[in-house]
Amino acid sequence: MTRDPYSARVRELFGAPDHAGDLEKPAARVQIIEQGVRVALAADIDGDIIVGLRFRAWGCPHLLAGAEAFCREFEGRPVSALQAFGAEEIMQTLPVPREKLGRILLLEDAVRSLGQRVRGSPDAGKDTN
Amino acid sequence: MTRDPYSARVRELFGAPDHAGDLEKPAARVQIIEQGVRVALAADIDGDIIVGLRFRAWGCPHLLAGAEAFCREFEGRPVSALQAFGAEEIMQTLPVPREKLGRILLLEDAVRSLGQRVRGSPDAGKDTN
Amino acid sequence: MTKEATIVYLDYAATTPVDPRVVDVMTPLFRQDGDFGNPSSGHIVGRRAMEHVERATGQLAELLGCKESELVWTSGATESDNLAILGAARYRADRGRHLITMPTEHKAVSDVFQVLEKQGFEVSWLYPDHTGVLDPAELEAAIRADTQLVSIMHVNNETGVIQDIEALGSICRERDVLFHVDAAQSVGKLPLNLASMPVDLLSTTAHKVYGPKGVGALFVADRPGCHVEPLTFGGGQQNGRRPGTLAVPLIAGFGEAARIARSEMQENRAHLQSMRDRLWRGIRDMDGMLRNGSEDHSFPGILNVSIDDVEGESLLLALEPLCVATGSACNSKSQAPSSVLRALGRSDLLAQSAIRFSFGRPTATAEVDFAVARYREAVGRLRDIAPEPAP
Amino acid sequence: MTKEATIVYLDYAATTPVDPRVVDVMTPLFRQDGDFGNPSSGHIVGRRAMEHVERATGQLAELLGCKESELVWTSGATESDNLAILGAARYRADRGRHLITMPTEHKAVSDVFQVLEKQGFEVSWLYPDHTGVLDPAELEAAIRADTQLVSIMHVNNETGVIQDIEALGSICRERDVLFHVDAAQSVGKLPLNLASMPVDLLSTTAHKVYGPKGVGALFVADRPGCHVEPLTFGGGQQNGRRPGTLAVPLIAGFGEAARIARSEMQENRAHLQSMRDRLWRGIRDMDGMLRNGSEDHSFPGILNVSIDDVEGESLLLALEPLCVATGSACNSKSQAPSSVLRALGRSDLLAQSAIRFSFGRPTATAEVDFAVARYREAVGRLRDIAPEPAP
Ligand SMILES: Cc1ncc(COP(=O)(O)O)c(C=O)c1O
Ligand SMILES: Cc1ncc(COP(=O)(O)O)c(C=O)c1O
Repeated sequence: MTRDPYSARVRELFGAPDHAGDLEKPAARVQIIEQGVRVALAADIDGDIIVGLRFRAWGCPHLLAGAEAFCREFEGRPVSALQAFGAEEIMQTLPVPREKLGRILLLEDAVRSLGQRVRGSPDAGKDTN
Repeated sequence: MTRDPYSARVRELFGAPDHAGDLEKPAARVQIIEQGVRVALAADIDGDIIVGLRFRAWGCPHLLAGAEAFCREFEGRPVSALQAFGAEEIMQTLPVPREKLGRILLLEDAVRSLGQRVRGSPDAGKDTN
Repeated sequence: MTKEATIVYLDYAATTPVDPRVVDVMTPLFRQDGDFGNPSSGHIVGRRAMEHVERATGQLAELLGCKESELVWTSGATESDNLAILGAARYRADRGRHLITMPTEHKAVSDVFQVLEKQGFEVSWLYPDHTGVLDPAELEAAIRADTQLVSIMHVNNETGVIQDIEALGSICRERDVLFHVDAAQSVGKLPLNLASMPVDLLSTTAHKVYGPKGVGALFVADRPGCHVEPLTFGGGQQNGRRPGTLAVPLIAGFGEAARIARSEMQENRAHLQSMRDRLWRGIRDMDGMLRNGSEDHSFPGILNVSIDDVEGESLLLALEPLCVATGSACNSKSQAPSSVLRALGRSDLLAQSAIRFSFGRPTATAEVDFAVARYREAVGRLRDIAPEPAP
Repeated sequence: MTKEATIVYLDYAATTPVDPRVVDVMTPLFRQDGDFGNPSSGHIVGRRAMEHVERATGQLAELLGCKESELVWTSGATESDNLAILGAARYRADRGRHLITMPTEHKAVSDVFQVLEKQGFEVSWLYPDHTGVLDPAELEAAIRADTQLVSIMHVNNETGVIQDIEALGSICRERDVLFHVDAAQSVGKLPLNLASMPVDLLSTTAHKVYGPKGVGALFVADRPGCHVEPLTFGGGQQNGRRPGTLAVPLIAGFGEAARIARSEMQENRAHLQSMRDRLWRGIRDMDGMLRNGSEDHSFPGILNVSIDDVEGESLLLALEPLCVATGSACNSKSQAPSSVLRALGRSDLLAQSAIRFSFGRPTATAEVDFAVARYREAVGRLRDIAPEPAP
């Protein structure tokens, strides 16, 4: 019943964004901007494994926490796992209030786009703006 | 600024109505009834002097206090003084709120009527009801 | 002996002192080192304040047997009554403009209907029988196709008469008419379970049940068609139903008062009943004594009596330092005879001599005995002073 | 170290803790052995309660420089604003239906005007200049023959900007238009002398000036044509202008808060000013820093700043455990950019990054220094995390 809009998990992720920052020479990098909100992701790859993830973000606490959560979870997993990333899971596990779905979908876009980049897919459309 | 509707004087008169009651053989007696309110006065005379006064009353505290005030004040005074009795003085000295003027006028009527009775005036009209 | 020591207060229907446990809940919420925040603030101090509001909402909902979302915090029963009646009448005005109430309602209800009458609504005023009780058949007969709202109080504040809310409400529900109940005198004193009762709107206030003055609530049933237009507009608090910074300490106090009332209801009722019965036994034999209102359908915390040939205002003064009421608690300044007692068929004179004794948790046997003695003495003294009545 | 020890509260414009001296006045009035009575009761317990109300009325009248009979007790500024605006507009509706206000008003004012617009009134919304100040010439130009009411606040709750009440009111008075002032943020903080000011209606509330939540007042000038229709109806309290049992402890508390505010106003103002200036000195050099609202016409208890390229919601969270506000105190739940800052010409982004610091009597230098450090750090951290902006 508490009115705190931030769960303990969101507070923890927001308060310790260990994966905020850059990689020296990322295998792939994407940046998405929509309605002022900005997300950038970068990945290091070793073979088929994601060995490093970093994010940068400008937006509400849920977006920043979501990006940090993504980085923590996907380091050490295979590149193919990126395709499975879904906004819905973030919405539920942080959790994120429904009215912020749009911002988490932006993160989803960025992750998908990163996945395509990592595999050198030529149709990574949204990566340059 | 206090909202107590009764002054200390009204409270004292109401609380110690020493003159409430009857005289054994009064020289004069009047009773007035109007809209349910009732006042009766009785007087003993010695020559030209009022030697005893008693009242009976049914009505609000200001009426009872006014009747007691009248009796206290006029015992020992000459009969002629009765003609000088006026509601206005009672209204101001107790004091009595304006909206109760009607009841004090009833007392005035009774006193005037008593005065006429004491002097045996034949035109004491209001004495029998 | 100090002045205070002699005062005997038997006017708990007018207002109650705040229970010490309620004061203990409220006091820290005022202070800088307590949860003094504005519940609208998003930060930690605001959120902590909101938690007190939420706890209190739960406590009141439990007492009333309703959902938390069905409660709107107000400043008292007067505001709740106004919000319910003006709000529902205006909301449903385009469906119909006929309303029903009784002349024995509190002025916070009857004055509102009088205002609505001037604004083009038509009001049917139903009279009770001589015991103060409304026959449900009267209500049934009065409802028309264009009737939108019926407002009938639970416990009458002057006489303690209890209306059959269950029966009256069922009639309203069958005919799709909203039913409002002013329960200022009954909440926390008589059991209520709004989840299973045919009531749409119910008004209450804290200061009649050992909570603070300045806070009340309105129950608005979560049913289609049951809605009230707000009286005031602003910062969006309470979903706009009643804006303004939530008065956290008062709301928390009302919550605690509700909790206490619920857990001690049965013993409190038994206590009130024994106090009232003791008083009635002490004076019922007096010449010209009349009890106002039904004995069978009455709340045990109130006893209202009239007596022949005694003037009311003088009686009240002669009773001091016994503190009791004539007429309604809320308009005892006025000298006009009580419209409630007039509706029961009492003459002006008898209505004017009426004294309402009302009892509370702190009422002691010795206080009741004092009241009996004082009442007998005062009546005797005033009768002694009075002249013979006209033949 | 407890959790509490680290909280720094700089949100006194949202609400204040109750002054301990005020708590001391209120507490006995709850209790059975204190003056807990209903001021409507004629007996001694009721009369004693009424004496507290009368004392408080005197205290507030002295603070405002008005007559006691010109004050109506309410539940807070939201109710006072509604009573003033709805009440005056309805009372004078047959003379004309044109009203004037500003989009920078508190929602307890602006929402009411929006409701009136839907009810057939015409409202002119006057915009301030980019510092938030209204040019009296704008008001002069907007008044028409059918204008009945102008409502302009004294101190803005978001920016602290002070309007020239004297000048604006004079224009209204010349044209026989009622002038309402929402003074929720200024009463007890800036001097007011209503006897000599051209103000007809003035709203205030206790909880912004170290009094309790749940009580406010409306000043209604004793002048011909200045009258408000009541919002609620009932037991006749306050001459029917605002019925309901008077909340004696709250009213007495507001009275005491008024007394304290009056006697300590000058030193409090100096303290607020020094706290605000210290904070501003600590952050003014930051990249992209903007102060919202006039520096010359501003209440010293509020500092509102925006900063380039920082997201407001994240900033607020990063500032914890510093308790400050974004947007208005009363709708900080909402994510929409402040309409007050939009009216000053700020972009959505800048408006959204706005932080309102507000100071109080208890504010200490160390708290301000903490706020400076925390703000700089939070902004720095969020900027570090952000990607390069789009080219
Ligand atoms: C039946 C009833 N309704 C309404 C009210 C008004 O309540 P409040 O004083 O909380 O406005 C009262 C008490 O005065 C009451 O007894
Ligand atoms: C300028 C202004 N007006 C009105 C209000 C509403 O006051 P209250 O919370 O007493 O209803 C506030 C505070 O929230 C305010 O700052």
